[in-house]
Amino acid sequence: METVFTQYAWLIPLFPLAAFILLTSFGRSFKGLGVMVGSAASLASLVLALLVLFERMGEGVEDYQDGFKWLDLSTIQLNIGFEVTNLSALMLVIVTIVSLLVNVYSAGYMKSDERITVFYGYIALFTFSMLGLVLADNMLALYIFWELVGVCSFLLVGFWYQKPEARAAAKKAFIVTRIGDAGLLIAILLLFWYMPNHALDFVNIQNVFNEQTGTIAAGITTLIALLIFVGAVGKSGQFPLHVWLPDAMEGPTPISALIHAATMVAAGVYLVARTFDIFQASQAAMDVVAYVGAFTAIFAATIGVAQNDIKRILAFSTVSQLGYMMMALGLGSLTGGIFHLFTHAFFKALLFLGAGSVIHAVHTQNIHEMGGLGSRMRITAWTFGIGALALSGIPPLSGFWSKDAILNTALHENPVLFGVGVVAAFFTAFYMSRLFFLVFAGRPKGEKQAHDSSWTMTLPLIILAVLAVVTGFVETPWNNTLGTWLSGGTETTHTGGGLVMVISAAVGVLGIYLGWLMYVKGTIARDAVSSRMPWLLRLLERKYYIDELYQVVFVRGLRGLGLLLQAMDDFIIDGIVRCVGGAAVLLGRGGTRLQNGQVQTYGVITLLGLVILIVAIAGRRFW
Amino acid sequence: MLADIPILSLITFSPLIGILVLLLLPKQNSRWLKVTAVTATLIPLALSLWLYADFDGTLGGKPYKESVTWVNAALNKETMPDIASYLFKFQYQMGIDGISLPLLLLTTIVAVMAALASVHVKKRWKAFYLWFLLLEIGMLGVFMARDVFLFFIFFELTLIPMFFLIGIWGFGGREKAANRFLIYNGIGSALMLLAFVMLVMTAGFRVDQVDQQTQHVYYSGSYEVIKDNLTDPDSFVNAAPESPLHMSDTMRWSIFILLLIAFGIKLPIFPFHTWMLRVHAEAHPAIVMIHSGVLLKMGAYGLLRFGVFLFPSQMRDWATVLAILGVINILYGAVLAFRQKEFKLVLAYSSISHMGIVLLGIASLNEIGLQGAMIQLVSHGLISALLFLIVGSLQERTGTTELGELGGLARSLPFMSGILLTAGMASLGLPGLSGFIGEFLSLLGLFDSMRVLTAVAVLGVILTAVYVLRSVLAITFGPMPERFGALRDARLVEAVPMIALLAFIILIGVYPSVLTEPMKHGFDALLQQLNVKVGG
Amino acid sequence: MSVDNMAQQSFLPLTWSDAMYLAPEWILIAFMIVLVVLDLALPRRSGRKVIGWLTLAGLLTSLGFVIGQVLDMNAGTEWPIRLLGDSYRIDAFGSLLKILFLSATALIVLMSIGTVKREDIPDKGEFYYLLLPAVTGAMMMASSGDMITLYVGLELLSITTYVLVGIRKHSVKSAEGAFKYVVTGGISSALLLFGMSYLYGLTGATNLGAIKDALLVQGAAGDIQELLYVSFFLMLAGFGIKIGAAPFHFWAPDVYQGAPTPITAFLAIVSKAAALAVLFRITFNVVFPLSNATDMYLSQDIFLTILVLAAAAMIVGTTSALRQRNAKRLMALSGVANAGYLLVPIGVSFKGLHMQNVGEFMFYLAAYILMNVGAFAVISVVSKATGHEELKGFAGLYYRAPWTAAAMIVFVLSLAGLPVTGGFFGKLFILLGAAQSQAYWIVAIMVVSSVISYYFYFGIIRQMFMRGGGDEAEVDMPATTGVVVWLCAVLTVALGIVPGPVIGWVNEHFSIIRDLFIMSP
Amino acid sequence: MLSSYLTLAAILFCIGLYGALVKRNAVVVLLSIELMLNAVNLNLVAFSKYGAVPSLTGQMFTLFTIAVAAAEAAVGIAVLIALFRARGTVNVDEFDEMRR
Repeated sequence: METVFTQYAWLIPLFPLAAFILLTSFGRSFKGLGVMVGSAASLASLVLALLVLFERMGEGVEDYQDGFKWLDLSTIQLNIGFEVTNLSALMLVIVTIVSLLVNVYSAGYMKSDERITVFYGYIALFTFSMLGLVLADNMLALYIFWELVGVCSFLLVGFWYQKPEARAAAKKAFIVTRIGDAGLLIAILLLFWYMPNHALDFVNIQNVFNEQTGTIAAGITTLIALLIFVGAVGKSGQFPLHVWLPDAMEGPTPISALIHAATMVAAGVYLVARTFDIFQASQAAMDVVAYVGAFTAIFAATIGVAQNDIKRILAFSTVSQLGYMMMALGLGSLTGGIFHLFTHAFFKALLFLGAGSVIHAVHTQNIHEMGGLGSRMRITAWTFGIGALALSGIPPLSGFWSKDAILNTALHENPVLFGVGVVAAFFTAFYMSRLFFLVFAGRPKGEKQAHDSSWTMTLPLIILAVLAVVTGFVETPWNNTLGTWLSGGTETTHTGGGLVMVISAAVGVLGIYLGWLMYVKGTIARDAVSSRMPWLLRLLERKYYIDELYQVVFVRGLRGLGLLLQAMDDFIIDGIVRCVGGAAVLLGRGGTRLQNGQVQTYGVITLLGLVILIVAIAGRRFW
Repeated sequence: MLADIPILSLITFSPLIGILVLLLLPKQNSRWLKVTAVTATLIPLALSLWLYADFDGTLGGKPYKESVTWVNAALNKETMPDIASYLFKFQYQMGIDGISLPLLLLTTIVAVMAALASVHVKKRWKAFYLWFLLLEIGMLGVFMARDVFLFFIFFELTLIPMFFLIGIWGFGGREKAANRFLIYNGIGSALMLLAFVMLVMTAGFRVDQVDQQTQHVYYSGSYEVIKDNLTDPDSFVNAAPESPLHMSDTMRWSIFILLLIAFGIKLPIFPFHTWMLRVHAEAHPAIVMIHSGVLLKMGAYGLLRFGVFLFPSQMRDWATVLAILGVINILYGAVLAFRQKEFKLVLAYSSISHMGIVLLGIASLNEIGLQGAMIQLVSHGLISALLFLIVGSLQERTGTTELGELGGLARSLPFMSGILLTAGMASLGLPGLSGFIGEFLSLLGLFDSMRVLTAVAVLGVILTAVYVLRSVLAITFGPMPERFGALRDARLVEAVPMIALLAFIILIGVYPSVLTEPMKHGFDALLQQLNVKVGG
Repeated sequence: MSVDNMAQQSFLPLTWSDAMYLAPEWILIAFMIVLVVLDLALPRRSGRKVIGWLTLAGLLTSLGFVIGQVLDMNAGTEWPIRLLGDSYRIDAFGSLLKILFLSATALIVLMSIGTVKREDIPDKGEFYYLLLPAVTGAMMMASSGDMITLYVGLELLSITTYVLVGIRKHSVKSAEGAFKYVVTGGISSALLLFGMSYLYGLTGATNLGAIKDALLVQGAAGDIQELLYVSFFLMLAGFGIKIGAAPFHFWAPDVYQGAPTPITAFLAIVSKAAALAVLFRITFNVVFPLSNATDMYLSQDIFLTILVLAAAAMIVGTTSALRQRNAKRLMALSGVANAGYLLVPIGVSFKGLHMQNVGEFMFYLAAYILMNVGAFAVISVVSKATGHEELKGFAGLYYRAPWTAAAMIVFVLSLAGLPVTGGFFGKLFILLGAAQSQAYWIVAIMVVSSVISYYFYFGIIRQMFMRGGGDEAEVDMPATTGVVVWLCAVLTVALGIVPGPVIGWVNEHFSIIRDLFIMSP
Repeated sequence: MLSSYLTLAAILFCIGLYGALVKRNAVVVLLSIELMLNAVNLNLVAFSKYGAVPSLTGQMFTLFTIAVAAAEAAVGIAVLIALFRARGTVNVDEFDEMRR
């Protein structure tokens, strides 16, 4: 089949880039430019991405790769190029859809902000970087965009720069992901020196690791895989580098939806999927991925139960769901991971945008200060509900199918992790119902008259809600479209049959029911657990004290080291310098002291000098 | 056609035009003095860009070589009747190659920007610009001199103007800073001179057979002669140990270590770094642009030119030492930068940290690493020039560079804050900006031979992010003190150099081939000698 | 050699034609006599500037003759002229030095014409014409091939300078300086002579060539070695005092401070250089040939001692100057360090292919003269404006006299050995020579002491450019002094940019065998 | 014979040196220097007569030394007189106006 649009896939990221350049150059002069330009660019990208996707859906489509020499040294070359595979085509669509919707949504949400063009500029830059990341045909190019999305995330988290919390959160987001990036960088260095011909492109990586020819030793393979995973851990907020993601909620809510829910944080998952062959070559690495993912899933879900900030709950939910995806990948199910990524992108974006709509209306993020909004903000409530149900894994919404795919794999591969997944699913459903009921049910609080926002904000909600409902059907027990398409038909999900579906749906319903009992019906007291085990609530509220631990170990540690080195700099190194200088001065002062104005002293010194010379030089010959 | 004119000398001495014009101008007329000075720095920039356009990487710098005998001091004419001449020969020799060219461009660019940044100079403009242009001559000469003593002369020629520029136009502790600068660099250049003298008197020996009977026997300061002698296995100095002209390993090592220390002070390498802190903090920001942007690079350039190229085997033996020093530089600089309360000191320690990366690139001794080191040099030159340009403008407005007193300036100075943030991002090695390329290639190169050290160095990448963000965000983000509300954002004369520098940073970051193309074959001969297989 | 031979040699008559070769010296003496008479004849009240100009004329005439001789040397075959049985030699070594002495003295006289005032120096006439016998003494030293001539020249120089140092009769400092100089000078003469007397006793000769021959004959005997050591060390101490090398330099700061500034310059340049020249002759004629004798460490040890003295002078001179606040004392200590540099070409001896010593020595001496005269000229002007000689008198000189300050930068850079000045190349040539002789340790000490010296040399620059605010006294630069300052500055820079012609000229006219070694007749 | 002359001269030289370096009276200091010069003369004359290579040159040298020493002493005394006028003392250890 002719690949017309695929050849021009490189244009997709360029629209937002052009928008970014336009907005940074002229944005200050034209206030209204941001919305128009940003949305138009995203739309253009979306259209092209969709065309590419449709093209990919045809039969027997080859992966398409093209690029140019970026850095040409006489011995080696580094290239930058793009590659369109089914996976990247899918990601392109996800990114452009969410980006477009967030662009539209922000027109309402950020209307009153005077730096709205800057905001749109940043979003455009982010979209460009994210699309670049998706399209990158080799590790280096991917790393470049990987860093760029990190920076955009940093900029947008710190968008309200005057708030000290925003500043701290932005800093934290950047630095923590940077730790992961360091791992990724080392992985790239390793790959460069171990790959034949220093090839860094995914095609070659795939070939080398697939063939199992032992070109690269097993230990090194594991090391490379783990280091790549370290990068993914940082970006996707997996334990123990998850700490930045909840704080990143200091950014404007549309950003949380775009970057910290749908796209960028999923980049880690995408990275693992993209280099899946390396992981598959090393069982140890796969295990690590699976266990870290599973642990993160349940770990974050439990924290989510005890949070009171609407966005933070969603953030921990994101962490938890990303853990799910990682677990799926670790268990060898590429389709499961990507499928969940796909569905999650829409329903989580929906939830965030819904939350944004709520925050926009009530000007608070504390769920205990909300309540009864369901009647006043119908669209928001309905769409949010759909999102929450999807997240909770209630059939037939998309989240159910993707979670089911993962749990199926888990049951097959590792029953322990299956258990973990089920428990996490229960907690997920519970905290979502807690959130939903506290916000939308019950009596209204606060005097403000909350109501739905303008169409720019509600339209994206509706579209996303639709997507959250329908996207799950691309991969169901009866329909393996996605799996076949993604993995070339080698992989099947939903092998577990009805049992898993039942368990999965049951824990979801159970979780919601429990939430309903506690927060609507009141049959179970809200403090039923916390009154008995206050330490537990506290532990969860403080997120297992991980932040505090890091504060003590790393921040204080660095400060202490700094103090030590500063002392060394000031006293030892500079001290030695001063000593040397002092010695010269002292020597001079000695000479000056002899200069006492007495000519006879000078004579005596002359004589002494003569004697010393004679003794030292002639003396050694005679005595 | 460029090869027909003495383009290298023209570039080097073109600031003299400015000096002459400045001398004729009255000293109160600050406006015209400034215009003249900036124009004068544009001439070498234009010429060097022309040279860049004309430069062919495969030829190296051969077409542009200039050579005139400067001093021909006859040695004893009596004792050697058969020999036509027995000389100490010392040449005005200029040359350029892939290693000099990027630094030459860096110098001319930074000089223009610094000249523009000097609008904040408040007194004695005439003298300021005179010294400034003299300094530029010195810097340009350093990168093109191809005779060890000519190199030394240009090297010293940067020292004297710098002393004045720091000592007269700096801040409170300027005299002390100038003194420190002088003494440290003086020691550095003294050791360098010592090494050069030893080098010339051992490896500079050359016999030119004129005809059957007569020979020209001379000691030469020419870089080429010395390099040929040292690296050609058939040369005198590599003859059997019994030969009187044999150069012992002890001698080679002594010279090598002397050079390492001499350039290590300039670079600066870890224990020799304290002098530059005060210079960074006390000198006028426009001068620090030059200092941090170009002068530090002379150390690395010297290390490459004389350390690596002349003593490849010593270098290979000590590559690990150098890499360890580099890692120490990176981490030490980063940790201390994290601690500083004064932005200029943060940048000073950050320079130490970034120069560590250069050392890593050099220590890798393969093409990737060496290119990385070169790019890192240029990149750090541009970035630190940009950062100090902003520092100058900030200090002009706020009167302080203490991190604790600043904050939230993104509100009143959005443009400058944006540039500062971008510069910070470049400094911490964000892809798409020049810092990343240098860092990445250096690490990539070193990784081949020293895995663990490189991994440790990567830690520095994290720490860099920590201290850069800490300081940059402390200035631009957060609540803004009341008194900074009415500050005016960058004027045109400030904005132009900022944008220009940023443009270069982005250009190199996006398309590094602009730098690597001319450098491409610069390391070929060296690599052949080192017998390092890259790409195997 | 028998007594009779010696007697015969001693009575060689000085013919007319021989005497013609002494024209430079005659001219100086004639001028002096005329000027003494003129000074007496002139009315008391009238200024003595005319004597200054005439002194200058005498020096320049003499200089012209010397240059004529040097230019003649490569053409004629009769050179070197060996008068009175080699006790007085007209050769390139001596004549090149004479050129330097005469030019230096001429510059000093020119600089004095503007600055010397009657209130300060009552006997201005004496001041000028006493310089003539002093420089004649220096010339005799440079030309002497015999210990007697050498001694007479030395004393002629010394005794006149004793007077010149003390010429500010009413100044306690001047008199005290003169007294200290007399005592130290006397001790120095005594040590020198005592050493010479042993050398004479061991060889029976006072002519350097004859001494060498005698020592070469007896060299193997070895039993005279101890006495030879004593003799040479005493002589080294004697010369060491005159040169101002550490640890024999302590008189220098006091005497320099007491003397009128032009005389300080004269002491720092001509006195020092003349003593170095003599040391050069003696070591290379008497000590160097012994290096071939087996079982004789003497030669090696003496050269080593000279290098040790040089090193000590560099280190002590530079470190002592670090805290010095008086300009002239600072220059004295700088002179000590420079004496060290100038001793290096002597101390490294001829070794292997290195025989460039004289060229190095002459070049650095030329540079040293220019920078020192220039610096002293500026100091004299500045100290007259401020009324004291402290370094802080230089404060804000940039505001008061920018061009003078600019010239001073040149001198300071040259003194510190930084390019592009004569001082840089001078030091570089010496360094190269030392390195060629593989005396790397002295190279190291040289460069390190140079760096230490930056501190105090640049201290002057700090005062001139970074201190003061323009409320200091006006600086009045007399035309003649200005000419000297600018001549020195321009020539210093010229030496730094094109050192080739100078060192080439020296090499062209100087031949070691012809001009340095005194061969047996 | 020679050695006794030499010994005498050496002793004389040392006495002179001692006097020059230790005596407070400036006149004595100048005299001591003369003593040292006379030791030299003694040496020269002794060598001239009894030396390994006897020659007249030594005696000639002595004549020069004597003459020059006289001149030196004269100048020395003159300087001392000037100094005495200014300071009113001939104590060497008080002549320390200039130091350090």
